[in-house]
Amino acid sequence: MALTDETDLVRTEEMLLNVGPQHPSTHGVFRMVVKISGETIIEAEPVIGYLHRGTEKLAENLQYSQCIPYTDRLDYVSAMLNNYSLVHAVEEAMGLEIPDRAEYIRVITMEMNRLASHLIFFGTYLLDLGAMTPFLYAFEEREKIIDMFNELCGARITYNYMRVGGVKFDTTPGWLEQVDAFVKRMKGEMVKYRQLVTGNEIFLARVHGVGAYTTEQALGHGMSGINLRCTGYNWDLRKKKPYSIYDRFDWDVPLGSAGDCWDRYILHMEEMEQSLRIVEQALQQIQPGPVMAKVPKLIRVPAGEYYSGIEGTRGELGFYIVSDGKDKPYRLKIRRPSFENLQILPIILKGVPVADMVAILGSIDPVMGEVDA
Amino acid sequence: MFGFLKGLGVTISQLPKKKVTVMYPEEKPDYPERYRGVHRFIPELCTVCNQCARICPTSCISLSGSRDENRKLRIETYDINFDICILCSQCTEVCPTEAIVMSDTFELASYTRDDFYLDMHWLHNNELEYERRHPDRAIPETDVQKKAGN
Amino acid sequence: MNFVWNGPMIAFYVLALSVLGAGILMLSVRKVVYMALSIGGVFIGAAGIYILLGAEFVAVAQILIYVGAITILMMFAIMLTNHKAEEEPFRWTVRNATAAVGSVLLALVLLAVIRSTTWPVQSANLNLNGGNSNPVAIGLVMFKQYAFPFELVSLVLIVGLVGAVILAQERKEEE
Amino acid sequence: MWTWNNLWHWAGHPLSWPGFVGMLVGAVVILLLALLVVMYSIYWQRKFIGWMQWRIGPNRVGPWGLFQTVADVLKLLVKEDVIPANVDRTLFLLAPIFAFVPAFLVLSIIPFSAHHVFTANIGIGALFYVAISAITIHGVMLGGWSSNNKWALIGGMRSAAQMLSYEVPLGMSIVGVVLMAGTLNLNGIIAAQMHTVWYVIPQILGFIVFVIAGTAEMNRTPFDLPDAESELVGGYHVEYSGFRFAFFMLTEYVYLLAMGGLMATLFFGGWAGPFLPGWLWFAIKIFIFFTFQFWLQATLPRIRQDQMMSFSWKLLLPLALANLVITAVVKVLV
Repeated sequence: MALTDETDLVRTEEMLLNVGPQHPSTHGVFRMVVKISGETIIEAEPVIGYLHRGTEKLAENLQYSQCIPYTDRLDYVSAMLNNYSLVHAVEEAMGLEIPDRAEYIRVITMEMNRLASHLIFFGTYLLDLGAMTPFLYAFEEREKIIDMFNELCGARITYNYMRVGGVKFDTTPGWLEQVDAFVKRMKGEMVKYRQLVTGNEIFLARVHGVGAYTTEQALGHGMSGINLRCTGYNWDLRKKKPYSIYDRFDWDVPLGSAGDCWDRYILHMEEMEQSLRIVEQALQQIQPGPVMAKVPKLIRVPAGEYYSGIEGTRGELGFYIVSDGKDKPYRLKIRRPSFENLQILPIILKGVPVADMVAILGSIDPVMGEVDA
Repeated sequence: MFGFLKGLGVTISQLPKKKVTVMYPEEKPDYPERYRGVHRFIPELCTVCNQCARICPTSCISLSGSRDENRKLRIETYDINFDICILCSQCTEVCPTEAIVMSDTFELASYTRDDFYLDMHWLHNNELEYERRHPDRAIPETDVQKKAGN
Repeated sequence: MNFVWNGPMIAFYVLALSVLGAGILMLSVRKVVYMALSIGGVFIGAAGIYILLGAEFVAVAQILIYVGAITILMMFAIMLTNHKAEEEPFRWTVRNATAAVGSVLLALVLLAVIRSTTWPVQSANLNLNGGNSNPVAIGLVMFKQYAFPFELVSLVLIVGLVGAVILAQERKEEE
Repeated sequence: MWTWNNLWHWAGHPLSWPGFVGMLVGAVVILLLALLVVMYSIYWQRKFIGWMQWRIGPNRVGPWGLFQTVADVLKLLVKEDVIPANVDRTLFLLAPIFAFVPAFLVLSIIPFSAHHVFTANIGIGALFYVAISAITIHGVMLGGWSSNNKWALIGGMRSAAQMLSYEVPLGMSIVGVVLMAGTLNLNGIIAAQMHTVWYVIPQILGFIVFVIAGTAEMNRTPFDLPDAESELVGGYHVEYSGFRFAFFMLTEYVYLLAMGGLMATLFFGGWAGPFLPGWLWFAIKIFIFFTFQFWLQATLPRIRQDQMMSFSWKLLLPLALANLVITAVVKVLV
């Protein structure tokens, strides 16, 4: 970066700065030990593990259905997708046939949850950059999604809604109409967000060319989701390895090119619009029917090893099940996208000012519950 | 060049918009029927089948019962260690008689951990409170009798 | 010497004492930041004396440049660079003793010169500014009477500035 | 010669005891007024930003939350004065005072109204503001340094760099007005505007530079880098609590008042205006300035520190200089 050359003129004392674990912009209990010279970071070392709860180990002593509430607490801003990823892995392993309506409800809730998660990204990212109003606007819309989820499954954050073979409840009367009204309203809100933030010169100056990395770097660090697509690499599991009923909808995968904070930001915004498109089509196609398949009371996965990954809000969210044929997994490995995405931090944080550190970390959008599992 | 002016326009145009604040302690949010708040418990319905205790992922439920003069199982103690309960509602899902159900009590804060040991008495009181708040959602007395009789 | 106890006189002694006090403080404190701060005090006191002398423009310029910029820059340098924050405790060495004797001698000579000079006695209603307000008078003097020296000084400053940049640049290349 | 002097009953007369008492009372009145304005400007800030964010803002203490800030101030005053163990004690205690005394000092030259207000009618008013406000940097910087906290140090350094570099365009933009009015005296500038239009029209370029540089000088959004909550967790005052923290906050908002006053004086004809009394006009102008600042605060993200520096030196300063040259040329030609 240009900044390093300028600051080379003055020899300043190097300083070890401890960012976090209780820092407003580390998005949870994340800690970074950065060595700074003036305001330029010369070395950054992420420290994780403050939110470790041993989910994978706990799962070894739990039945598959008991694992579901624990997945809520991984990526706590998009719990629906976590729920789905686990039940999807189990269903794949058992070879279950899922009723159509259940799949539609799953897709609607997952995409709505993705929307809610991206709204949090939008709000908190702008908060990191110093603008506070978008945060409140975004949270108000998210509140509406959460209220709908509350009506559907009885919780606002930890839904525990998906079940092996379907979903826990059918929709309440009028719920689908609520979603429809929300989708219409949200399209107007998106226009407002663009006016409020996307054209702002200060915002553009803060994100353009900041924290850029190449496709090779991203792949080398196992990044996925928006953090990979922002480099221009077309990789969306919903298209590449279609699961559920995503092949029935018409939508696009937005791609970036530069791999900087701007691309990541704009991809989040565009993905929100794509999610709205998917929900809209799902609402048109959904038919009445059962929401639960015929599933044995005690779920047993046949012995063997199974992996199934879905496109989570932050990247490839996968559950790897090693089963010995009992009702509990022998080993459950969770591929948490935030964990992989964070690995690139020491590289892209080198040579950036402290202010950009916050912008870069925010744009990678990690959720600590998922990183530490 | 002047994109930030558009942003200024957006914020100022929101001035007359209806405010979304809920005046919380005076005005409580209306939670839907499926809402998973603190449990409520109907002792007459419980058959002491222990399914809830077994399904609970955090093992926070403990209960005991004994047979009465009709050789029917009657619940004696029913405790929820609310410290570790994650409100997943698996217990209500497996309960065959719907003796343990969720309420819309959501104010969980307390000064001591002891307050989080919810015994049968507390849980039953919560049920009575819930019925008082939502008369329409209460189970009719006849239904309770019928289910308890089975 | 006769003392007149009017407002300006009291103000003068208060200011002069605070200037001296700040100066002594600067020499006696051991922490470099405190020294920089005391020198700021000296500058403010000097500005006060300028005001007493009716040179308010100079006073404000003094605060703006010396207190607002120079002292800050000094503190910047102190706070941001690698240095020892405190001086060694004072010890009498030959060098220090020589310096002390020299300073006392200098002070004596200065005092003698000041006492022996006959200062022009100012009449009370002498109009120095020619009826203009302070900044106007300064402007007139600077841009009419002394326009050429003024430009020359600014040229010298520019040369100094460019020289400083070049010096800093060269050092970087050596490394 | 300028005759507003006659209005200030002690100006031009030798210092007498009644005059001295009058000065003292005037100072206290201005101080209390400033405190009141600060309190209610914070209240208005919270309400106004709240409304723009679909919230209702303070509403618990007093009717419509009117006493919220009063309660906040009381809380800060009675709070324990925590002095962390490893701070540079002397400077830590002094820094808030360094920051806050100049803030009140500059109020002395703001002509709040045509009559009855204790304003020092000094000949170099505009320059006085710029010079005295520079002293505040010491307080902020020393506060950050003496806290012995790395975040505070970065905040203090940022603040010093920022205020230092925005002082130059601020001063330059004022010079344009001074050129037009032909005097540095703030009362004289108001009087000069009464004969012509408000200087915001001929000096529009200078006005823009003034508002931007003034916003930066006050460390307000989008130039709130020194106390950037999301980066520096509060910046230079991160270790302060209780009434020393209140001093820093007070400084910030008194400068808001002073800057508003200066802007109204230089560009909007000060207390001059039809129908309404002078002090009311002045209050209205300052209120609009406040609201504008809060509006910016609600909308804009924060600029980065290297962009902030280059913005000042590479854009604002040339603009201010261009404005100066244009003004001078026009003044000579017309």
